[in-house]
Amino acid sequence: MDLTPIFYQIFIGLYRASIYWLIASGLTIIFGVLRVVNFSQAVFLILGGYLAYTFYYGFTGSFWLSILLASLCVGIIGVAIEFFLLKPLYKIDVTYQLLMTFAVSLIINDATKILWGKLPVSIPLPETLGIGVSILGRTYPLYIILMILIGLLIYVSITILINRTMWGLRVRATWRRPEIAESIGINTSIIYTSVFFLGGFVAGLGGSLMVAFSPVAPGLGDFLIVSAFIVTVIAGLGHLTGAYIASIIIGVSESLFTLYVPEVDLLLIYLIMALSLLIRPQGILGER
Amino acid sequence: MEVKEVIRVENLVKKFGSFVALNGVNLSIVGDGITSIIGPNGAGKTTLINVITGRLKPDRGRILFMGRDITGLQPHKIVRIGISRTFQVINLFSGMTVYQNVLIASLNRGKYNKSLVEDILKSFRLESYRDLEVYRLPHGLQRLVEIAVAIATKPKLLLLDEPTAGLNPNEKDLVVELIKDLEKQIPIVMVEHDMDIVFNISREVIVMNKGEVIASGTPDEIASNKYVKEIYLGV
Amino acid sequence: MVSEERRSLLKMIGAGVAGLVVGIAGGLALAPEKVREIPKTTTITQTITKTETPVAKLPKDTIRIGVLGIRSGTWATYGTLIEQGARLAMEEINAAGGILGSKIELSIRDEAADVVKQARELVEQEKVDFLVGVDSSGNAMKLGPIMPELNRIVIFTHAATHRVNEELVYKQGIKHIFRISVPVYQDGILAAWIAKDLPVRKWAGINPDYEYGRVSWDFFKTTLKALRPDAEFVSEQWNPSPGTTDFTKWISAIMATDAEGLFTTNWAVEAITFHRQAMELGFYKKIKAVFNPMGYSMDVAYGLGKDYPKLEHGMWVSGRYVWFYPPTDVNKRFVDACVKRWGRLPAYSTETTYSAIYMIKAAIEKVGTLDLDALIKAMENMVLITPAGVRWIRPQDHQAVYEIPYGKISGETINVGGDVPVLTDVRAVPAFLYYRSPPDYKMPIG
Amino acid sequence: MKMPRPSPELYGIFLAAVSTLIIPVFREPFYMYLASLFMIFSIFSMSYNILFGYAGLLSFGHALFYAGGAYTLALFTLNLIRDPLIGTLAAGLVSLILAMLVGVLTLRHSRIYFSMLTLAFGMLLYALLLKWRSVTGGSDGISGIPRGGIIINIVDPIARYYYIYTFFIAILASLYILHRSKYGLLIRSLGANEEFLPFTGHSIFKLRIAAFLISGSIAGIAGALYALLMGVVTPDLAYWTTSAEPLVATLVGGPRFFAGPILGSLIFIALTTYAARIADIWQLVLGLLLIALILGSRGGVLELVDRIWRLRR
Repeated sequence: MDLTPIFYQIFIGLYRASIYWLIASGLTIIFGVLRVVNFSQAVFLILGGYLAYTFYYGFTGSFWLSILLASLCVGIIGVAIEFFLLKPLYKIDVTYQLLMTFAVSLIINDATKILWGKLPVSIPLPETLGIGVSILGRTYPLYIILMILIGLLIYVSITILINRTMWGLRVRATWRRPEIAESIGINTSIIYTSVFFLGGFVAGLGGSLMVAFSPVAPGLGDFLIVSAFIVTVIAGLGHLTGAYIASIIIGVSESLFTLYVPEVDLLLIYLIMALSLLIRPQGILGER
Repeated sequence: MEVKEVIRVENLVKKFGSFVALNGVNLSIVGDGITSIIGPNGAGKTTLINVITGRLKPDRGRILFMGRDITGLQPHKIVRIGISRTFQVINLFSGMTVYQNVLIASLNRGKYNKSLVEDILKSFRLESYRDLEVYRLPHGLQRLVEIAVAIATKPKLLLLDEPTAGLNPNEKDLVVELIKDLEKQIPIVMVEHDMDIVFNISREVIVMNKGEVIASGTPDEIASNKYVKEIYLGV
Repeated sequence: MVSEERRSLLKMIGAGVAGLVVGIAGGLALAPEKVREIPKTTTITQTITKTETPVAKLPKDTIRIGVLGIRSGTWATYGTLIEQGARLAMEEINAAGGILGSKIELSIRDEAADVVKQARELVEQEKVDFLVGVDSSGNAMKLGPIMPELNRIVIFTHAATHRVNEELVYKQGIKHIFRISVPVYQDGILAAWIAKDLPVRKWAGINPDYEYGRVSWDFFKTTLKALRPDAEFVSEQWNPSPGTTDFTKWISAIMATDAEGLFTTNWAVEAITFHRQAMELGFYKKIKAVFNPMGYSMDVAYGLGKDYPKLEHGMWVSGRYVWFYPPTDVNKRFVDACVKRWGRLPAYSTETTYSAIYMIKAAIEKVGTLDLDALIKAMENMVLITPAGVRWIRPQDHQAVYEIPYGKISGETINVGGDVPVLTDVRAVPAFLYYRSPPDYKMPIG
Repeated sequence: MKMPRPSPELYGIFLAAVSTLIIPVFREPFYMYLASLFMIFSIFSMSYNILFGYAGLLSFGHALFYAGGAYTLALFTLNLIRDPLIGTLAAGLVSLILAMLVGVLTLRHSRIYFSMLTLAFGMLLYALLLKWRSVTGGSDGISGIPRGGIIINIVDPIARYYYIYTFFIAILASLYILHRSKYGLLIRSLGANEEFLPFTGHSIFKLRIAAFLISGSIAGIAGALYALLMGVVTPDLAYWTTSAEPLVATLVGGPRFFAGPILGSLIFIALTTYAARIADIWQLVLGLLLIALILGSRGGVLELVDRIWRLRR
């Protein structure tokens, strides 16, 4: 039989996976270090898209520069949120930190509508990315290949960042036991802020890259965050590799099911979640 | 023939990553009275209590309580079987009143008799504070409440983790008096740093170091034990 | 003043005739006997009697109209389109002396914030006399049943579920509900009428996974199968809506089949996203014809502009009204006014809401009172000359009957506050051929 | 035992009960509608606060039970027994079962996990309601819910109003008894210091389940009442934003207080009615309100009132 469809479907699945991953990765590192579930992570992604739009048409006119600026901006916004809204809450119950990020997502939702209007926005793909590799009657757009690679790149670089650098050493120290980290003289407050910057940056990068292919409109974040939550839950909260694997599992299986059993669409992700809760409640890589 | 061996710990091992907190602890406590566990910081005293009370799961070994294996049971089950404890850092429902704290503890195993709560409040001389939220009380009183809560679960063994930590002299005396009273009713195992207290009120002293029991005996025996002096009392 | 009214009146008549001509050109000959007469007779007479017998002034000098639309969330832009139509009509009418001397006032609300609460407040607190608008079919189904209790007329101008006219009005007999926009018939059935003549046999569908998408696809299939028995439906895909930003997996799933044609009712941001991604994946190298019933609603037309793909057998798009059809004065005037006022070509829900306000005007002017039953009577069977052409309000289920064309994306664009693709090969099938009608609401085939 | 804090709560509750009782006298349908919304929403929020305020569990999926109840009533009265009362009770029961299923899957996890999982399960129902069109009517939902039945008939708006009122008072009373009871105390101890609870000999999981079941079934009844009020049910009842509403209401009112959710509901209804009028930015308004509360007074409005009250005595 002709394997092209399956292969192509997996290819597409990997692309979906990296969209999920671009949100889930931020969620994971932020939770891993700060023990905060950042409800606004998906809205960060959307924000990245909008900012890229503004930078592209408003200032630079350059695709790549806009993406860089947008990612940085979202990172900085992340820092601001962490500094002004979350720092005061670290001493108290975790649920209030989650609530805070929830409130932030509500605000950003409407803010995008007020600032960029209600119409969807997008930016054109640069010529260099517009083309696609054609194999056996199927076009493999450079853009999608790029997105898959960027997902991988982010996974690799975050892993290196955390396992091979001084900063990473401090992060790892803070990862499980902040009190101990403090006791050995690590300035956890700076670690927290920098981690939030990283989380914001990654989301911003994802969003600004996405907007060239999927226009953004107010409220889209709401739909993405649910999937991202499910990914991190399946992964086991705070497990980077787990989150990457989970993104791929969800992305690819969603894609394949569309080919063979389209009817379970929309439900599939929840079925996978329920299943993994029953089989591995602690998550793919989580330990009890 | 074991006449009421209260608790027996066999070859208990607990690791945190590469750090070995308990390295094959064996001990057996027989009879009433106060048994004190002493040892330098990081000796594994608190870890031992946490493992016994189910707060931590051991990597190896077993724990027998009055002949019954309680290894790795959930904390609330262990409490119901008859072991209650207090914590180094006071642990209570600080937003609730003294009365409510004791009441909650007295409510387990379904049955509840009002008199029990009242009696405990009386015997701990806490009636006057019964409707104050715990966080409003001074440290010493909070410690009393904590012990009162532990007693309210009708335990057969009481574990006290540094009961006098962070108390001023008067408060210490208060708590020590209380412990002496309790000793008459119930066997007590206590982790304590204040050597005067330990050697005054203990029936038996167990010395731990680097996750192992290195000596045990009467206060006098321990006090005269060269090995202990070297590695612990540092004399 | 008077002379002005005369002139505008003459225009109206002229437009009416023009509208008729188009209607006939559209093939009225095919329509059943009874139906054919209505436009011929009533249009003209109505318009004339209206001014010949001057009516007494209304009891109140302001007529308040509540306007409902989605103003928050992903579809928030649609609330604005409705508002634009309502405002334009209000400004025109008030400038021309209002309705029998009474000025129109609008109160605009977000239907996404509990449509029932909004409607109740509009009627019971702000004492509005009419309700118009409503984007979401779900909200229409919520609002409809309480209209008798509110004792007001509501004119739906976007919500398209056939259940509004078929169930609420016809079966449950809620006379307070009218709809001036087309039901899903246009999106599913009409598409099939055009699709049947194309050299395309194998069809696939990617539709939003809710009633609108489901029903339209269903209508499309049943009709096409009947008109073109050799038609095959090789793949059905459903994308969540709102909220789909990535269509790739459905697109590639259909590329795995041997489909030659595609039917999709995706609209708004999702239509834009869909076509962009389809192009990226080389989908249109494979697919020869596409039907996208909402593909020519202005947000999509502007959104895709020059990039709107042009296919071998046609990228067939429509709306519940398209700005260039029919080529009547009424329509031209409306389009000019919109461009002048809002800087862009009118979207369909702008036209429908605009016409709804004029429908209210016509009804009041006909009966000269605000008496509900009289107004309902007046609106039933009414024939209106509107920018979208001649509208007949079907008395049995209060559904406006009028025709909408489909057209092919030509590849050309014109620039009116942005690039808008121009359509070629515009096809108008008389509404009577694709409207389901009472009593049985059977699929109208042959 | 005597009340933890003799607060103005009781007066407030009494005031609410009386004012809602007399509203219909004014023959203002709009305010009757708002009052009905207020009562239903209060029930919903009170049920929510059993999780949030008492057990310290932040749920983003409480709409699961609300929508579950609403759809149960719709389907039950249309297909099985044509009676609002039986339908309402059935709704409570079905939501109880739902709570059991979801609870077993989610409550063994940490509280953060729980929050995310509840969001997912809520959306699961949402997806189901959209997908299972033959039963749920898809996105158009189910309309024509019967108000007249074999036992009771609430076709008349006033009758419907007092039907809702009866449940409002009944649930208010029973939840107050729970609040004062020893069992209520145990559930609240979950929120007070969950880590410590096991060492008083109580199972966290069992108490959480208990809280979840009570909360879920009452939310189901609230949903059923909403369905009866509207006569229509649509899937957006199960959408996660529906879960966020009682959360906001509870926070505004004061999660630590019995009357918190009730006051919160009042403010919330007033706010959304007003905010929806001034502009289409009420998400923004809610967000800012939340931040203000979280940073300012986590105890909500009642905490402030309570402080003042204490000062006065």
